[in-house]
Amino acid sequence: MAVITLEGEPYGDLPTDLYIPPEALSVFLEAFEGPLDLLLYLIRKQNLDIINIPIAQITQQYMHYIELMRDLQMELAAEYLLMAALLAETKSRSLLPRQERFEEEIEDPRMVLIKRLQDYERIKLAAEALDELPRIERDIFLTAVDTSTVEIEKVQPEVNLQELVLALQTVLQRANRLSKHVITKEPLSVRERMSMILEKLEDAMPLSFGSLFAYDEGRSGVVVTFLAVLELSKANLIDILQLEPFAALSISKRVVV
Amino acid sequence: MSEQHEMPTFMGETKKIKRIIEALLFSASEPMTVPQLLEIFPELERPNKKQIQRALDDLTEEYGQQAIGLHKVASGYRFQVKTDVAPWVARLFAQKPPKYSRALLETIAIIAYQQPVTRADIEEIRGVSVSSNIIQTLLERTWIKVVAHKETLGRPALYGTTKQFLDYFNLTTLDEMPPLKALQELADAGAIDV
Amino acid sequence: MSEQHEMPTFMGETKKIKRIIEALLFSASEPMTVPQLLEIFPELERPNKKQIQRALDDLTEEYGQQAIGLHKVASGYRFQVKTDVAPWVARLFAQKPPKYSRALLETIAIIAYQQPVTRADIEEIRGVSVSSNIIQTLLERTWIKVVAHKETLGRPALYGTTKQFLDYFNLTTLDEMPPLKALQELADAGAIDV
Repeated sequence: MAVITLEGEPYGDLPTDLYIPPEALSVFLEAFEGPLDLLLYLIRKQNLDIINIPIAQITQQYMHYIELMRDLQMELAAEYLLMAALLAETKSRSLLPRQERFEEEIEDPRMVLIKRLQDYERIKLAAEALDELPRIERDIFLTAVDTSTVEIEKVQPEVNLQELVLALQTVLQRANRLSKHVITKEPLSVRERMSMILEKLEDAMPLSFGSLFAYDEGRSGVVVTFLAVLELSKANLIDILQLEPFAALSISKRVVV
Repeated sequence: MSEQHEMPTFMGETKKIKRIIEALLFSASEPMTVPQLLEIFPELERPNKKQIQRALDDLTEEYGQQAIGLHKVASGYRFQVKTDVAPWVARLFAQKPPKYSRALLETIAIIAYQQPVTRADIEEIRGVSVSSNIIQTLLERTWIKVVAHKETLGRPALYGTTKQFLDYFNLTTLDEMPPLKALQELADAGAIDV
Repeated sequence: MSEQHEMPTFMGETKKIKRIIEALLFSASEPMTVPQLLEIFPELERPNKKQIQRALDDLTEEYGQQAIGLHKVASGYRFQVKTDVAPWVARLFAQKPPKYSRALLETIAIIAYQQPVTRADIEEIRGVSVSSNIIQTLLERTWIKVVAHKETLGRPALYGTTKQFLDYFNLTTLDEMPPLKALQELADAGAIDV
């Protein structure tokens, strides 16, 4: 453990010095991670072996600190008091005559304490060793090179037809439930053609009915276009006009005022 | 940790300066200038500008054959990826393709099957509003286009699918999309698990 | 952007793979494993694991004399500054590296050596309560993660360390951590100064 210094003076010998200024005691206590740490300090300070700790002696020293801190009305974590109680119990037990059979059945509190001290000391040393390991930010530095010249292509989400169908499926089921809207069921090429005709009419110039047909599309093409015109008319998107009997039909976008 | 006791003693001054600068330029997050590099050396050990410049020149040559090289840019020197390997680095950075939302898929499905449609039409079918974001995304992807404007109040845009949309799904015409009627029947029969 | 037309044609396959891996490792912000490196190559041009490993070994040797070198840690390979020049790089950063409290170090040590452990286990060993702050800090640094929940009252989280924890301490596996002193050793060393 590092030697505690207060105002430049080392306070490593605190325990033997009975008069301790309250501030120093507070610093002293803060240097410990808890009662186990304090106990370890007391044991190691006297070159004692954990296995053979003289419980009575250690308990006395520990209690001494606790009392001192209480007298100074310092805030003491509950764990310290708990340990004091545990030590007192262990000490009184060790003073009692051994009752072999009875003792075997319950755990020897002294052995429990020794085990805890050993476990804690192992971790304490492991933590110190860990702190010594080379680590990033202090001993290990990573490299970075400039990659701003690398062009990154934006990746577009992928969709397959199945997903699209499933999406529509959901819509249809919901639409059915709403039952307000019935989706029309003509061939999709008709709907596609409807878009194309509207696009042609977008410039607001009326077109002759005949000019909508491309004869190289054959019979089915003509049917698709014809159905599309009817659908557009039904949807009130276009007007089909015949200015005089037997004149050519003209198609224009419907303007709703 | 002592400052440099591990640096081989046989290493000449020039080599040592080069080595330090190499490490600095690789660790710095920004390009470094000659004065900035000088600044790192403690005053008593500080080389002169010429020594720094020589180290930079040596390093530029040394990395000539590597996949990364030392470059001088406006704000100093920095190591950067060579152009021939840049496409591979681009593959590293290429994010996993994002996913389209359910709402977007429904919207494009409605436009495909019901075109030409206005946003209001889509909202009516879906039973919920359609965010501008979705329409924007589909327009940017060039999967839909405004084919016309409906001559009603506000002249709302009428959307239709594009040739790019068909191309993406490997279709020649929209007719090759799964027929709606069959879908409807399947839906009615509850055979398709949604 | 065409894929590799600038790559010299005379360059052999082995050399090309090495060059690409060099660029990738320098550009990646995290260490990369052999499978991750393989993943970058298009399927048809993908080398095998042995070729990647050879490139890594070659690069390790190639950078043997440089101020930076290729290093293997828990989550893969990364380039890092060699220890002899690290003190110079440290001067580059104005901020002092973070110091960790004994409480934090003891907590992470318990988790590392005894994982999986609950917070109660940690408190039992340390003899004091563990502040939520410490657990939170360790989780945020991604040094620890919740590996499971103990099937007891309250189903407390069981913590374990992560690869990032090992990376931070320059380790490849937990086995490389300093060995825990055996009980007997500690007993024998009763005189050690603490």
